[in-house]
Amino acid sequence: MRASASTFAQGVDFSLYVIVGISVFFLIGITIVMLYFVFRYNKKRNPVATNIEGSHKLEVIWTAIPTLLVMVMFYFGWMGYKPLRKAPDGALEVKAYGQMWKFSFEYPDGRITDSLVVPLGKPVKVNLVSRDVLHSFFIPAFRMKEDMVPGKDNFLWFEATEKGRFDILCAEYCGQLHSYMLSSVTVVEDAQYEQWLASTAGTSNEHPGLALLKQNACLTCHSQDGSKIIGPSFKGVFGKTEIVVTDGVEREIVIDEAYISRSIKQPNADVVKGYMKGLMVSYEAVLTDEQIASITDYIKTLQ
Amino acid sequence: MTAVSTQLSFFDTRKGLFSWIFSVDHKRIALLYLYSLITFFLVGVTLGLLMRYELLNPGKDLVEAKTYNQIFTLHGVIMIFLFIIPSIPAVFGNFFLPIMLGTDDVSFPKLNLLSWWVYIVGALMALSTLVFGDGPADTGWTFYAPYSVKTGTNVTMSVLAAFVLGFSSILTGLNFIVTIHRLRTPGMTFLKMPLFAWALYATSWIQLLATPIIGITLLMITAERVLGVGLFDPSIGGDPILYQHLFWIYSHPAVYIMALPAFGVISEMLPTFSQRTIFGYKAIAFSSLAIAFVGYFIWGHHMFTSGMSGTARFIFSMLTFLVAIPTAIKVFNWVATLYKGSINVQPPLLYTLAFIFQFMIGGFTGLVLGALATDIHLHDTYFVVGHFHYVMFGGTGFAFFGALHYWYPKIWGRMYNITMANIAFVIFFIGFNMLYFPMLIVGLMGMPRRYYDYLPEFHLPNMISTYGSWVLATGLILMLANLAAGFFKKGPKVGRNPWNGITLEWQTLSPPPVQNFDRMPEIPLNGPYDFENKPAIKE
Amino acid sequence: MEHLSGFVLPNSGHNRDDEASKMGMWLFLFTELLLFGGLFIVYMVYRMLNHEAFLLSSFELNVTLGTINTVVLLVSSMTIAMAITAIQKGDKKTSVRLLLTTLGLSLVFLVIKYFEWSAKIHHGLFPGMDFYNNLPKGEALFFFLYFIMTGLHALHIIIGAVLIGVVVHRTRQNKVNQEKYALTENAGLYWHLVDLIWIYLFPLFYLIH
Amino acid sequence: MEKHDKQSDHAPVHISSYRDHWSTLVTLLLLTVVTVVISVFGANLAALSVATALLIATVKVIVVAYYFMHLKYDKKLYTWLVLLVAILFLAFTVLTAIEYFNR
Ligand code: HEA
Ligand code: HEA
Ligand code: HEC
Ligand code: CUA
Ligand SMILES: [Cu+2]
Repeated sequence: MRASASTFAQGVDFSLYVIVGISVFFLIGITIVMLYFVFRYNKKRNPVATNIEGSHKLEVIWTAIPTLLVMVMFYFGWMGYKPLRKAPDGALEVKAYGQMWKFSFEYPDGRITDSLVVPLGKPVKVNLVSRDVLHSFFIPAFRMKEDMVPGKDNFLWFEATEKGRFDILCAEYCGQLHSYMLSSVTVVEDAQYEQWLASTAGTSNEHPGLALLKQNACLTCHSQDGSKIIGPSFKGVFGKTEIVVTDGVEREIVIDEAYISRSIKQPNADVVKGYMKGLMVSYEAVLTDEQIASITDYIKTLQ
Repeated sequence: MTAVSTQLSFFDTRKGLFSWIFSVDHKRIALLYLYSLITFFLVGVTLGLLMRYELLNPGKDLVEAKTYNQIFTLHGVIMIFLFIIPSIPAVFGNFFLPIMLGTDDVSFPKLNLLSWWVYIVGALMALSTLVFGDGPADTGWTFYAPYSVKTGTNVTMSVLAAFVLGFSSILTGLNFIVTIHRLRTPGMTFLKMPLFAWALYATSWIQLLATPIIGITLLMITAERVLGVGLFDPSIGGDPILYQHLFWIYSHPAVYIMALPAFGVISEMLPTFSQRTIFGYKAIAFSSLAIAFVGYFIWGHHMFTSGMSGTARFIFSMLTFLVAIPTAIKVFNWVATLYKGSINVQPPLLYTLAFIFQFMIGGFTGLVLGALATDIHLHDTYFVVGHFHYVMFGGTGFAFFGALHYWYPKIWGRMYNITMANIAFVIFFIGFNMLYFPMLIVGLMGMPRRYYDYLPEFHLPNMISTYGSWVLATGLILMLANLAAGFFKKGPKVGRNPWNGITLEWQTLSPPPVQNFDRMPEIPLNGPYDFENKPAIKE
Repeated sequence: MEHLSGFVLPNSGHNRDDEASKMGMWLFLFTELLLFGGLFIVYMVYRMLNHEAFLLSSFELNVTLGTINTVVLLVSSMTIAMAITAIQKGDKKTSVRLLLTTLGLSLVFLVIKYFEWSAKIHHGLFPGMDFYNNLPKGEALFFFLYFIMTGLHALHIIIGAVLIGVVVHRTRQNKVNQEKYALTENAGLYWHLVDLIWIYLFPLFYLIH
Repeated sequence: MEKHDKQSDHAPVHISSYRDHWSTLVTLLLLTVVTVVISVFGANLAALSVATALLIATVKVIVVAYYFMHLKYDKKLYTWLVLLVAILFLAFTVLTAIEYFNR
């Protein structure tokens, strides 16, 4: 098992040990008894069988004991789980977005990151938002998981107890690159966290359009070097003549600003021939017109 | 007695393909099912081996991500809807239920034939996605909305195939219930029925009362794809979680459609190879009904992380633990049946013992998943994959092969090579555990399922697992080759009762004649497993 | 079938067994009930989540036509029940007449339904139409459910009507008669089921007010 | 070959009279009128209306099943089975409702 690095890990692991403990006891016990019977009452040793119809006493015993034991298991399962659903007031709130196939995080101050940085020993509440299909936000080291459901606000919270970098995995199947939908959470000392908060994001001198493409996970589907991932590559796409399918009818278009803007706002209106409809979701609510212009600007440079 | 040897077996009365595919004889239909099932099973298994090969190392070994996703979906759909749900009822239920009840056919023989045809149509629809449209669905066998509505692959056809297969399942269930109510031989009360019949009775009720719900749910997915708007779409006020509820309202009871017939088979083989009555007949019979009943109310345990309300999580988790109790009763009674028996260790018994062992592992991992705290961590990881292969393959799959070894001489009138069967079993057993046990470990480590590629720390268990799949395949090929011999009329002929069994099928000829019996079947005095008053069986 | 050994099994799946066919029919009805049951669950959940919208949309439906259709179905249920009484008494002529009345009423139901549907479609309320796509949250769901549920119900009416047609034919051929009327009974059971479902559909869609 | 005719393996068949059918229909129509009246004119019963509507519908269904569908005169087995199915469906709805009520 992985490191246990949150306050829940203990409760979860403990209920695991209880259930597995009882289970292994019965598994081994029953198996040994079974094999012993097969050996002891083998027809060589016991040529004549004795008919025993059953025993009420035994039936009662082996109904009662498992009933008791499963209720014990249930109890520990419930106790280990209960704290998971009650986020303490005053927890640091972060919004996590899931979209095909990238997580991104929005901090209270509006900064958007690809991976999570949290302070050690402080409760953090993560509000889960899906932009397209189901995803699941899974941190094995914290024993935490909750689905991201479009149209529904889910959350989870945790308090890290160990410093370090832990994987975040997507645990609900979400399509082609589900297994590459990874991120990480870095747990740091308070002071370091403050420092990180103070540092200004996006100090790099990349094109703002490229920053937007990265931020919005466009690059998980669109390459910049001409290779085909899920969607068409951005390389040389501007000004290209292309065949698109509109309402089931093929037509030829030349890619210009308006078309790119339309592709981003209503990706399913014109579907590039050879690609699947419905994969790309509308970014109308996510990107402003200026941002789209900036993206278009950047795409123009990829010739 | 008239000259018995002049009785033609059901194989020999009529010849030719049409005499089979349009036969209303339950025995022929059972074999039609067997052959078609094995064919689809082999396709599913091949897909399984491909997946394992892909997962041998991190990164790409064989196929692209999208292909991998389509492979596990098709693997799941085939294994669930084409193999394991029909398996024991449609093959051994069809063949032996009427014989065990002392009658000559099911209540609606034509409907029985229809259900096979519907099955074939559904199967062809499912497989047609390999050739037509935009390729097989890549959604997982659960078809969760909204991905199943958005993806460009041929989900519509796969979903409709599952819908059609549901019909076949319903027809079989309906037929069995009526048969059990109407056609028991005089003197065979419900409480003198063999336990296999009881298990099928409970199963049939699940098939009948759960399947329609998935039917309508899958139609809603189809409607959504065809019309472009739908009931599970949040933008018009819908809720994707509702889909999951409806799906699991069927699909959880469905896991007992897979498990109960296997319990029935085990309850037949144990008395035969212990040569004594079953321990706790009533407890075993009624626990089947209890499992079927409670099984309806625990579907929510598949959705503990979906954002369901806390109250619902509490209730569903508690109810989930309740199904363990009737199952526990069964296991204890089975083991007690070995006590003071006169045990004859034969291949079917080996499968029975392996079944009990593996089903326990599967069941106990089920309990781990049923507990809230642990399921939050383990949901949708390889631990779940390990769990369900243990119950479905290690449990029902082994019961299926056990049943095949058990009833084989009755069906074909010949015996396979026992030594060979034992060797194949050992390899099969080792391979199985080598393949699936590492999945439990890697799941605890946190590897999610439906992963085309994985982090390097998961490498070792995955490697062992893949090697295990090759061992398993070897065992399986040996087993099938051994069994195929009888099919090709090799192997020594057997009499009516090679295992010294007591239920009615052992009183008739092997293979049985068309009307099942060549003389009036006699039921034992006190219940179906009353070995002390076993009717004498003359050849 | 030959019985070489000269004995007959007391119970055979090939015997005529009217009780078995009735039982089979009931079991089949259970599956139908749960098929609609799935939709009723969807209805319940969405009504819970979109209470106001469902109320508003229900005013779009025509209570008068709904009520007339309810009465039509109830009467048709009676006529088919009477048809069974008639055949049990050996009165084939009356039985056929009552069956034909039932058939006629089923057509009346379908015609009324047709007008209701076309009015809705005319307003663009069918899923996928422009007007539908711009409906507020919840209302769109209501109409989706309305079309799916009444549509599936209408499909059952059609199947039931065909079945009744078969019974009429068989009765005329004397294959259904005073001794042998399981088919009439089963058609009756099926028809009543169609009625039962409508009994719930009617208040749930038309009478939310 | 002799065939076993199973039609008569239980008590003589009960034949409902035409009059019974008429009275059943009248009951059903009355109940229909009640529902419509409550829902259209009894707006102040608002909160009760779903419950009452479903209650009346259920009464109607029982009447249809009992008389038209002959449950009353058939083997008790059928009544039990119908109840079983009803309970099952009720349990599905109640469990689902619990989930959504407590969201
Ligand atoms: C044959 C099929 C089968 C059977 C019989 C079972 C049996 C059980 N299953 Fe399993 N299950 C599946 C097939 C099956 N399952 C499948 C296919 C999935 C995954 C679906 C998907 O997502 O794709 C799944 C997933 C699944 C989950 C969801 C996991 C997740 O996705 O997060 C859960 C959670 O509760 C669960 C629980 C159980 C339990 C408690 C039982 C119980 O019935 C087990 C009871 C048995 C025992 C307990 C062992 C025997 C008892 C004794 C030896 C006596 C001693 C006992 C005690 C002291 C208690 N199963
Ligand atoms: C009964 C059901 C069943 C059976 C038998 C199997 C058999 C196998 N399964 Fe399973 N599997 C499922 C049901 C089953 N599976 C389901 C439901 C899923 C979930 C899908 C989803 O996520 O949507 C799944 C998912 C699944 C995964 C997870 C995929 C993922 O999440 O990424 C993997 C990974 O390794 C796997 C592997 C295998 C292998 C290697 C085999 C075997 O192939 C092992 C090798 C076995 C043999 C070599 C035996 C060959 C047998 C014969 C030739 C028999 C002849 C037949 C008769 C005599 C009748 N399966
Ligand atoms: C889930 C994968 C995915 C993501 C994420 C995605 N796209 Fe796309 N995109 C596609 C696919 C598939 C197509 C082709 C089908 C179509 O036109 O809808 C496409 C088409 C396009 C086109 C038209 C290209 C052409 O050749 O005509 C543009 C422009 C575009 N996307 C921009 C973006 C931008 C900007 C983002 C991020 C804000 C983005 N996409 C995110 C999958 C994706
Ligand atoms: Cu996102 Cu899987
Ligand atoms: Cu389950």
